[in-house]
Amino acid sequence: MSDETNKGLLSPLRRKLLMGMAAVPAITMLPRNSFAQTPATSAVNTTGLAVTDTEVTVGILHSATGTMAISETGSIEAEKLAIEQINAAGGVLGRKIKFIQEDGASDWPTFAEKAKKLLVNDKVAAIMGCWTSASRKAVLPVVEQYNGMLYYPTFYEGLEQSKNVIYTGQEATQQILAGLNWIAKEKGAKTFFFIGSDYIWPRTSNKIARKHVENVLKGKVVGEEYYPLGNTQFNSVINKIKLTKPDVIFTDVVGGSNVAFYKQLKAAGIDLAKQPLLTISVTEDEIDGIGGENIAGAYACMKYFQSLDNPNNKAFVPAFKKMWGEKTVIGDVTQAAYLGPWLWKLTVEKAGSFDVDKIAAASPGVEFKGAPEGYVRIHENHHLWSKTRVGRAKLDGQFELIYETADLVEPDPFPKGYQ
Amino acid sequence: MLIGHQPKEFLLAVEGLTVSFDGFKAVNDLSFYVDENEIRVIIGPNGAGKTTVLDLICGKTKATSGSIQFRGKELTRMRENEIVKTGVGRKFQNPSIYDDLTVFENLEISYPRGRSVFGALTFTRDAAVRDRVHEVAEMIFLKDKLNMSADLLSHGQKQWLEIGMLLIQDPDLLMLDEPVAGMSVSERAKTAELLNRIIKNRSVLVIEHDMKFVEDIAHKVTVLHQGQILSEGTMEKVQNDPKVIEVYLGH
Amino acid sequence: MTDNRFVNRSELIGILVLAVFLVVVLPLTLDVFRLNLVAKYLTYAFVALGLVICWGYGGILSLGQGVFFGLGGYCMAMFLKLEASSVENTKIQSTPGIPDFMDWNQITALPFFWKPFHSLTFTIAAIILVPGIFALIIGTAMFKRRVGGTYFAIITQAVAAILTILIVGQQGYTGGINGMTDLRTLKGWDIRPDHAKIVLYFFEVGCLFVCIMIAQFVRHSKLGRILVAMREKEDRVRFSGYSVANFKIFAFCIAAVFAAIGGAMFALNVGFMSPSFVGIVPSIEMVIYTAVGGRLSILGAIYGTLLVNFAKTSLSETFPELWLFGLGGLFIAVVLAFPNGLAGIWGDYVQPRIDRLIVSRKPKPEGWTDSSVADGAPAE
Amino acid sequence: MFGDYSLGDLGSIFVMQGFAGLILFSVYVLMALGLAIIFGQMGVINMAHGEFMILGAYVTWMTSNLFQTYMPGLFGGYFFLAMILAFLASGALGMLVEWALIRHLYKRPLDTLLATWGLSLMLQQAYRSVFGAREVGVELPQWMLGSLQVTSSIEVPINGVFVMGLTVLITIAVAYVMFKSRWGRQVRAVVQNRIMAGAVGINTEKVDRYTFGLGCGIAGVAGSAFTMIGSTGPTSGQLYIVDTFLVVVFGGAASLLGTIASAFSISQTQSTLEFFMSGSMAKVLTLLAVVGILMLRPQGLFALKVRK
Repeated sequence: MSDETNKGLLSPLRRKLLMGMAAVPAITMLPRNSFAQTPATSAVNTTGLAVTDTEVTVGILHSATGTMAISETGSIEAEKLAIEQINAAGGVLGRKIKFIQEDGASDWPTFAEKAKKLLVNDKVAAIMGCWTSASRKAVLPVVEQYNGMLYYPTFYEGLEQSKNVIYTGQEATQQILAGLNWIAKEKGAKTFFFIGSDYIWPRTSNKIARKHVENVLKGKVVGEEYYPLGNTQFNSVINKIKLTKPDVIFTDVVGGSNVAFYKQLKAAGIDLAKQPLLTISVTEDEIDGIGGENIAGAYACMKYFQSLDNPNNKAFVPAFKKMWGEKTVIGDVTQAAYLGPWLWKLTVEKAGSFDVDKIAAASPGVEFKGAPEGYVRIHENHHLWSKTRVGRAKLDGQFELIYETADLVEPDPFPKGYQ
Repeated sequence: MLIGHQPKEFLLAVEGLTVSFDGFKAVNDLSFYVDENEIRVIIGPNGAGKTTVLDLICGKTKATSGSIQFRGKELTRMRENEIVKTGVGRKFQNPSIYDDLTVFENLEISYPRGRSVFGALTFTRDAAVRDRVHEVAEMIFLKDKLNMSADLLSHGQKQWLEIGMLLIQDPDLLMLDEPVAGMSVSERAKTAELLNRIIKNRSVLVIEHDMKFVEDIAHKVTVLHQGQILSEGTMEKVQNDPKVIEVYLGH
Repeated sequence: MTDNRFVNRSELIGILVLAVFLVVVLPLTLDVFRLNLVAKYLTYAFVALGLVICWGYGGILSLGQGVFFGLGGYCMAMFLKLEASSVENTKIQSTPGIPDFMDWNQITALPFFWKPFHSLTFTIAAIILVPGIFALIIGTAMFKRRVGGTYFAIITQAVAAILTILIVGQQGYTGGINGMTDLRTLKGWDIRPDHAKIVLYFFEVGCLFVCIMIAQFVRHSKLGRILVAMREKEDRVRFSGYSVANFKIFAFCIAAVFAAIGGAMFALNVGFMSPSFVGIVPSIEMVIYTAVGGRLSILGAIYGTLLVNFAKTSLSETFPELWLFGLGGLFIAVVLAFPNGLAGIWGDYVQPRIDRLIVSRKPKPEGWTDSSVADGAPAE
Repeated sequence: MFGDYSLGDLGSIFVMQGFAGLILFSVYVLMALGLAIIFGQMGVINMAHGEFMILGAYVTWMTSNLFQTYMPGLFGGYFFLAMILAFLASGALGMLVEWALIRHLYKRPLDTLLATWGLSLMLQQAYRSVFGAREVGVELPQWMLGSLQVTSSIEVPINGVFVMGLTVLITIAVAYVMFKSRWGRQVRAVVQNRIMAGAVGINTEKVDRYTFGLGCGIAGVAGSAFTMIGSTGPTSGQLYIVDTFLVVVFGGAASLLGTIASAFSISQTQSTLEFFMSGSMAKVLTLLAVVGILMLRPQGLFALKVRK
């Protein structure tokens, strides 16, 4: 899959280096004045963005209200943390980041409207935002028309690539394929049952998974079911699972439906310790609602778990909890959202400019060594190189890392053979 | 029971009419006939089924069985508005007028033209309409109140307005449910005068409790009791019927 | 008692003031972004206008106006999406020339019911006819059987729920929950740049005034009075020889068609369409616009829509948490204290004072009428 | 569809599928009972019904936390206390709402719909402010988890059995209260003739308030039961409202028996359809069938024919 690997990265020397880097966000850096030369605003901002000699404005655009607020709160928190850490470390090109937060209210047109407001009225240099595919699809034409820069955190279905978007989450193949390979090998799985919420991301993901199961793993998909968003009755599909006895249940059920699904699964006597279940939609955030006892034993395929044992993450998790409370949990998307402001900062510094065109051009190749998930790099297609990891859910709501790909997986938003 | 039998000579022929509400027969195998230009009064104790009979004729309630023929047309299978178009008009027990509209508009709405949706859209208030409204308003003593909002009328005036709304339809059969209930003595006298004027050239079916009033206007009286006819005939005959005396007048 | 078929004097003034406000004041004071927002709000005003006739006058509360808004919007969006999905634009897909979401869902040929939407004429006809006929079917089934009031409200709500699930579920044909995004051109004319937004705004305002005039005509015709009469004493109307059901069906259909025009305007002005306007929540929100403006006032509905939406935008910008409290409180306050909304407050408190002022200043009302329309219009 | 399965498999599937339908049926009945009382008996359209349910769910969640922290030994039994508390909390809120809002609107049923919708928005935001936007998970006592092994291939989830038992109990209790108790007679008297009921000495205001409170309280118990199978979040209640109203209307608004029959037919239809097609389409077809039948028979399954 990934021809280009980064073996050098894993050398002990580099590891030590990384450890040093990881401390950066957590430790307050030198006062701003110590940055001797702050480049002139006219030089770094030629397109009239909201950049002054001391400040640069970015937008945060998520749902603070409505049904999606549940999921997007974590992203807002992560982005604010990243901005605070960047400011504490001296800002971007000597300028403090100021953010304007807008509420997409779980309503796609509102997202488009607010994105337009941020770009046209507030002239923000970048937008950290969106969560669902639908909100991104609504915002995409706006950022393209007004030439903005969007950092989008969620793992998503792929089939998209834009000059104006950096996708800090995984596209579908990055998330799914390695996990399927692992479970097929580890559990000898041949038959799969797919259950998803009824919208584009689960359908596309399952389509890719099906092709992979049938063509690569030479297995069989014995069932594929979709339920409306918010559905809370899964007894029928659970009966079908019992009937077809698949080797693996593969799920991409989202939101509140998850709670009902896992509770009913458990109540129906399906023991996840014996019946392998691989989910690509449950992070630590969702387990908070599902309850660890209902999902313990399930495998999740992500790129980040809160329990990851690396120096970056060991600095990140306490910083996050310090800012947002001891009880908060950090899921995959929250971590990806945290990458947004950092990647933008690094790109601006690489380009030496806030201009969107220059950032878009400079993005490929930008590395972030302080990422809680490890090391990430932006690909030419504006997605991230990142690892795929499989974790097993524990009773306490955390995941135990079971498997990770040896190398970074190349993002492939338009996967050949999977369309 | 002779369903389909058409006694041409009658304006209204009710035969074998039955309606039951959850097993309770409010009207039970009722038959009666009304002639052209006849004034028929229906009396009976409370719960005898008087109002239900009117409801059945005008289509407000659907009959369980039986037939109602008006000029040879079967009414039980028609919708209310079609029944109105064949020439049956009905006044309700409580004055049923449109409080939010003026007296003029109340009468205008009842004017028998532009009753379809597009007819109503293209309806114009021409001289014929105006003249007819003024004519009827004069008859019901409301000529000087045409532009008044109807909710400002007194109870008696509301009753007259509703009668006026029926008159403007010019029905062949006029059904009145307690037209003088709740009226003052002077209003009652005026109403009787009004009724005597408007019953010319049409048949009238009246429900009334006021015996004095009944005696004044009735050609023929039908006494209902428990959904069935107890007695029928002239006021005199009915009043002397021992069955009637027992259940009704005797009280 | 005037016999004017469209407007009386005070209504004429009201309409002129609204026209000046929408055509002169707003375009001169707002930037294109805000003007485009107003255009979006005004698309709901079409729905509110329909609800005045259907709910305010006819007493039929539909909680499914989003269905018609959506049908109109989707018809328009289908046309625009087809134009945006030229082979040239979609060459990256495995099947070029079909909308992107179809390609994502392994559909390899344009479904038959999409094909007519290549034609703008057909699309315009469909925007009016599809919702109109749908409303006719629902209306006939319900009103002929005397289903009304709360039952009708609940059933329309269920219809909205069904259509939403259907649109979301059949994403290969409808774009699913994402809706139809990235609409670009209308007959080759780019609808996205600022100048296009301004043109579309004026076009929409023009359509709105056509609808206002139709509503005025209906209201001042005998049909308008029958609707009022029906709301009060349905049986009396029936026994005056009218088919109450037909009048209700008419009111419901006209509300549906207005809503559909609004939906089509939405697709044009906002550049996409999604199932989030079809469901129950938007449908009820549209009812509240009408209630705030005054369910009996044609112009009130438009001001109500603008006001609630301005409040929504500004409140949710500054205090997102307060917004739902505000909206909820507004519902309750309007229902409990001001059942006739802004128009009721205007009519009860403001109008009488203005009248008194005018009367005391100008003793001769005859001479006043003509000049004041010219003088009294707010100058820019 | 059936070709791949053995006959024995099929048999047990039909049993389990029937059981899945029964659980759905219980859910519908629990949701609809409170609404049937409020809508059927009082004519009030309570769009905030779902939010009253969710209040019950939150109360259950708080109770379980309380037990976990202070009385872990008694955790197994917390659920019973939680249900009582849920009933009281939702009922009390219901009575407050009746006093502040509903009683002014008895003559305008459509306006109760709008006002209670406004109320539901405010409650949702209140939950979000108090409990946070995320869903909360209610931990169940151990004895409620798992399933009963009936035969080698038929398993019955325990919490499902519990929900069904609860449904039966609540239904019997409601039927008793409405049809056998003195208070139930008063409620029915007020429904049939408010003025007369007042004249014969029934305190109609009090009856209204308690009826509304009872309906909301049952919603609270339903919410409490839902924590066993569903999720608890600020907007979870909204998901149920359309289904619930359809159940009540389909059953014939004034009839408790109708509500039960309608819940049964809707749930069995949906769960049967779900076996043959995707969940989305099953839902669409079920709702379409209900709406279609309502168009043909607007009075619902069970309705009294009376002179209006």
